[in-house]
Amino acid sequence: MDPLTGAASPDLRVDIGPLRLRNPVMTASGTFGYGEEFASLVNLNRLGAIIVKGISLEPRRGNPPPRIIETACGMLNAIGLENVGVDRFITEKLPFLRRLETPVIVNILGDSIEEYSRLADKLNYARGIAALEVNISCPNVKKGGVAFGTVPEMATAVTRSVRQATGLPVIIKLSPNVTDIALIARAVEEAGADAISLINTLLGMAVDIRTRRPRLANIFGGLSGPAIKPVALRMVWQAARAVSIPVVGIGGITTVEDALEFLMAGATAVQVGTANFFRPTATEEIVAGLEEFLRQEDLSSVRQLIGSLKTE
Amino acid sequence: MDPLTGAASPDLRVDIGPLRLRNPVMTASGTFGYGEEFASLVNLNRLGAIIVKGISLEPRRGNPPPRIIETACGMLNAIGLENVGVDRFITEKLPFLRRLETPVIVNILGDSIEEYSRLADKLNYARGIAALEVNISCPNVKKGGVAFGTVPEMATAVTRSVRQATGLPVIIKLSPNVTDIALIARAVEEAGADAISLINTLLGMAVDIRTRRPRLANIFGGLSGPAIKPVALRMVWQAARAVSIPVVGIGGITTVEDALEFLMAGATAVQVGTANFFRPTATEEIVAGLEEFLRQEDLSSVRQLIGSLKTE
Amino acid sequence: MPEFQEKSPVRGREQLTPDVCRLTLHAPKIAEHARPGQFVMARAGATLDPLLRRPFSIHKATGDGLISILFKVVGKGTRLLAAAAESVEIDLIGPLGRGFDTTVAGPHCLIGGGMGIAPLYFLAERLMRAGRQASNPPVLLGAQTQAELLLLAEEFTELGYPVLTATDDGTIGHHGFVTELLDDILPEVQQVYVCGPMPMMRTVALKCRAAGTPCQVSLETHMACGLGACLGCTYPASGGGYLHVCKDGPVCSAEEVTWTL
Amino acid sequence: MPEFQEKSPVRGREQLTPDVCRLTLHAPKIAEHARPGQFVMARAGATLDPLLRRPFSIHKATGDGLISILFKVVGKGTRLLAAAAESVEIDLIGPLGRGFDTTVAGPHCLIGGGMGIAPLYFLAERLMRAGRQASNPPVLLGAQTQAELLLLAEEFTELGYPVLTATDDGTIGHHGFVTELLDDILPEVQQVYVCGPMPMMRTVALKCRAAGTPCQVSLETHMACGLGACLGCTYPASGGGYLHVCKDGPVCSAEEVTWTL
Ligand SMILES: Cc1cc2nc3c(=O)[nH]c(=O)nc-3n(C[C@H](O)[C@H](O)[C@H](O)COP(=O)(O)OP(=O)(O)OC[C@H]3O[C@@H](n4cnc5c(N)ncnc54)[C@H](O)[C@@H]3O)c2cc1C
Ligand SMILES: Cc1cc2nc3c(=O)[nH]c(=O)nc-3n(C[C@H](O)[C@H](O)[C@H](O)COP(=O)(O)OP(=O)(O)OC[C@H]3O[C@@H](n4cnc5c(N)ncnc54)[C@H](O)[C@@H]3O)c2cc1C
Ligand SMILES: Cc1cc2nc3c(=O)[nH]c(=O)nc-3n(C[C@H](O)[C@H](O)[C@H](O)COP(=O)(O)O)c2cc1C
Ligand SMILES: Cc1cc2nc3c(=O)[nH]c(=O)nc-3n(C[C@H](O)[C@H](O)[C@H](O)COP(=O)(O)O)c2cc1C
Ligand code: FES
Ligand code: FES
Repeated sequence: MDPLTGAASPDLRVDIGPLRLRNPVMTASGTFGYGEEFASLVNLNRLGAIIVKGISLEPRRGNPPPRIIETACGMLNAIGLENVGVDRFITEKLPFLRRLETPVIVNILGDSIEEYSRLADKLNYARGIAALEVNISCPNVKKGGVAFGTVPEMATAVTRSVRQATGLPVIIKLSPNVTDIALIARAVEEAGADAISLINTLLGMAVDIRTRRPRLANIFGGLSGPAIKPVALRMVWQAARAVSIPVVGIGGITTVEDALEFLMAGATAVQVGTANFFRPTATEEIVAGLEEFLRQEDLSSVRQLIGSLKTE
Repeated sequence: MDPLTGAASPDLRVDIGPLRLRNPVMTASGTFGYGEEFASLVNLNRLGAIIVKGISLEPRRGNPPPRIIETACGMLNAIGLENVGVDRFITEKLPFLRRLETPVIVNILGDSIEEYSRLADKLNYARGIAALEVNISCPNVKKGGVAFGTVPEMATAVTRSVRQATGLPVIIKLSPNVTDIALIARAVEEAGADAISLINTLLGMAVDIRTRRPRLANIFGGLSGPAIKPVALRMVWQAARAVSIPVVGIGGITTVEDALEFLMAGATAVQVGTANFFRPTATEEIVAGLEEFLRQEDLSSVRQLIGSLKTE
Repeated sequence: MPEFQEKSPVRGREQLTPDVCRLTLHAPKIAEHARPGQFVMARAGATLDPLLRRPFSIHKATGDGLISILFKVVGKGTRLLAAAAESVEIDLIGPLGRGFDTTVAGPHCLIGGGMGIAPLYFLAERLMRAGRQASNPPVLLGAQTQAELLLLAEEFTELGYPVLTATDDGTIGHHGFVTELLDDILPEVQQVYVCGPMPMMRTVALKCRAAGTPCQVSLETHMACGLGACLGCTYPASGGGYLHVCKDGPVCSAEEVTWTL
Repeated sequence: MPEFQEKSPVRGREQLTPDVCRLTLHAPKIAEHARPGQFVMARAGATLDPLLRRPFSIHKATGDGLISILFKVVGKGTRLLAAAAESVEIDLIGPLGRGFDTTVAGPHCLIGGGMGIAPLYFLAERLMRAGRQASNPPVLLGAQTQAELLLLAEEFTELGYPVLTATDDGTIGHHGFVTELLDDILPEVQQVYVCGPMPMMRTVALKCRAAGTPCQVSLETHMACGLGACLGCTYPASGGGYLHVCKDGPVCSAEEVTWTL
């Protein structure tokens, strides 16, 4: 109910496979810490879901500095997937998150198929987790080989193993550094994903011309922020047309207008990443903005917007 | 000779295969028209080379409007490769270009292998062309299939056919919308390219949330401008390490600092694209800036910078 | 046609309404060569967001090296321009494009809607200067509300033109579309010049076609370069194919254009 | 620790040198909770270029809800801030990070180099307020040239601190590094607080280590969030692993840090 007009509030609920969210606005992994970091600036209970920093079996130190560098309307990061590891996550970070009304989605990453499935298995036993998001892109970690997410067979294998290891909803997070995103999207759908999310960062680089060295110690970094939004939106549209599971849109989303573009292009929900850094209230503002937009357009549910793009 | 100090001017010459350029700064195809358009604002004789708008066998009308849209630190275009066709190019556009001291590189595009080779053949008979640049990306034209530049075998085939049809130096211009740029770079090197240039635009999209339609009539567009620089630089570095032919760097280059990043990452020359639109003197400023940088760093030739990036 | 890039310091700033602003800029070369209907591509500040220049009609060009642009704040680019303080330099390229054909004889009617009024002032001033004022029908000016029109209508009057106004909210002049004022006048005129929103120009163009009166329209499209290089500024031509508005326009004969809105 | 986001209007603007600027901002919550050594993440304007907030030490925080930042224009972000006119709102998040430990007893020495002087004023003021001025050795202030130091040195003197200065060009005080002034003073002090360029802090840290005197340093790294979320602001810790400067710092004990420049 709108307190002023008495009109029914527009319905913001969406379903990501078996997971129902109060609204379609989540935080992107690695850009919102473990939630607590934003507690004094954001009303965490207003969010659709909180996705935490990617978790591995063992704690990781991450890459040497420098790890971040600003670029035109974006940033490169080479954090190197620093995280506290699954055990400390469960004992130190989860208790805070469990007290929130907002569903918690755990982003997981691994070096091998086994690591992914062992992680999924461990998290089965932790209370207060609503779903897993599986990062199969990891462009920042120098692992002899290619990223899982760039080869359909490898993406399939990770998806299968996580699917078998957990009863939780499984969201597979895709890498954009591929020729054909629809191919990968279909592969993970067939392998049992409940949903897909995309995009992770685009692989990029920057050079310090004075020292003639890469600006990031890791040479490569992941490009994120408003700069990548057009690429992300295109991939979300392609993926949404390729699969019938829900698609979660990510990439440069900063304002409610950005979020609406992704929903119309076929995303059932969105994640806000880099914007949390420079506009920590972005998520809340988008939630409010969606309600406002639905009212203006006289729509009763945000679901009416999903995939509503007209192309002829 | 520096008129003030009497010191020898730094040497800006570079070789793109058999083609020697006075300096490494060219204009990117499609962003500088046929040269004339900038004649009143830029000293065309200061440029390393002029690359003209992509030419096809027959004139093309291009896509319906809207064709361009600004994005965060970038723009999307879906021009649809509008051009006057090779015959009118030779009779109407080339005479002006021929009068310049600056080498003219003709960017060519086709729908089929035969079209590329017929174009290359036709241009053999026109005076005043220094090299061909072969656009194998064309993300804007809706052609049943995938772009040539995304499949190594297709890239190889186009390169071979153009190589056989012409005695001019052949630069193959790569698409960035691929999983492994090094793979494509090696394929076209083996097929006989004298040089490669990259990147063409990243495939992107934008949505008008009021009309719920794509902002571009073509749905997809090519993303260019400063936003894509980190991705371009990464690909140039990867490609330069994969091949031994010269690499020409393109993507978001706006300032001399940008150009230096590409040279250090392994580019023998650079192309300025979108920057021509908002800063028409960008090319000239980069030429002057390179001289200045070489003086400051006490280097005698720009060639000392190429690939000078230190990575450990 | 000569084109120049000039770093043009702001010499005057007027706020006509909360979101309509007029800047006077020192751009001597552009001012000297500008003809009515031509435009400039403008850029304020060194930021890459917004990235592209913005096109604005030349609203005034005077002998003392000054030009004016009149614009409404609608997005990032116009917001930056509107915030430019005195003496800040705006980077201009111009004069660009094909202007109005002012050689046509006989009584003419100028019709401007919203910011489409901008180029019409320059046109009116030059037509007057060329001694074309004799017994002209009124200039027709339309806007959403009175505030936008007050000063502008007065300036046309000072030039010696009769003025008729129309506003969407009826706060001044005719309550409704400015195009509705044309019917009475059309029979007397031999040339119509119109600039404004597309639906308005379409209405005028169709009325003129019906009356057999030549009509010149000033088109608006998204532009990246303004120089004929990007090929982004296309508009469907009546004969098939596309017009490139920055070169073939912005001013075109209404008959060159497809009116299928 | 409480953190706030405040839209903070500019209440004062001083240009200390052509490229050093001091802004006074109305940020009552941040001013109330700030402790010396903490910082704010600032953002001016709505443009996405520059994209990220910029970290600045809190230079002053006063009872009337005002804070100051003192900064040098080095790039896009600082240029935008320096251009902010009176009453323009700067978007601030703060107070952030771990400040100086002011509970240590005994004589102390504050050493500031360049913009590293910024947090030291706030520190000096609070140390004085806590009644710690008795027979203190001088504050050591270094800069490239006189112009940067004049006003600041005077303000420290007004607080009641003796001041010794050093400049790279010898235009005021000692001609050379400010660290060279430390040798005479070090034996008398029980705590050193230093903020400035890394090589300077390293020299001070190593001198303190040799003398067995505790030393607190204020680190600088690139920061995306300032909130402990992005994990971008790492600095190698002496014990192995990394410090996250926005949370574990910016102020650290010199012994926590690896000094391998
Ligand atoms: C030849 C010509 C003359 C013009 N003369 C005037 C004038 O005298 N006064 C005036 O107020 N406006 C005029 N316009 C429209 C003006 O260019 C736009 O209002 C302005 O570009 C909006 O920029 P923005 O950043 O504020 O808006 P945004 O919406 O943020 O701009 C985003 C992009 O869309 C483009 N764009 C947005 N609206 C328009 C539009 N209506 N026409 C063309 N491109 C647009 C911008 O140039 C930019 O590339 C003219 C347009 C053209 C083509
Ligand atoms: C905790 C902390 C406190 C600081 N306090 C002050 C202060 O009181 N006064 C002052 O003048 N400067 C201070 N700095 C440095 C200040 O943040 C940078 O000078 C500023 O961010 C430069 O921004 P720019 O856009 O002008 O430069 P650009 O070089 O264009 O910035 C590009 C990117 O690099 C980062 N960056 C550039 N230089 C530095 C630097 N030295 N430290 C950290 N990040 C940097 C920017 O934040 C930005 O992300 C402080 C830095 C930190 C970490
Ligand atoms: C600093 C940083 C750290 C990130 N860490 C992770 C991570 O741990 N796991 C993951 O799946 N994605 C990670 N990402 C990617 C984001 O979740 C998101 O997919 C990407 O940044 C694109 O969205 P944006 O443009 O809104 O930031 C990280 C991004 C940034 C900027
Ligand atoms: C409007 C526009 C038209 C273009 N047309 C062509 C073309 O005809 N042939 C081609 O190979 N590349 C074309 N490109 C791609 C550019 O040459 C360049 O590869 C790309 O824009 C990236 O460089 P930039 O970021 O500096 O613009 C075009 C780009 C733009 C923006
Ligand atoms: S605006 Fe670039 S061709 Fe017209
Ligand atoms: S700046 Fe983001 S964690 Fe420190």
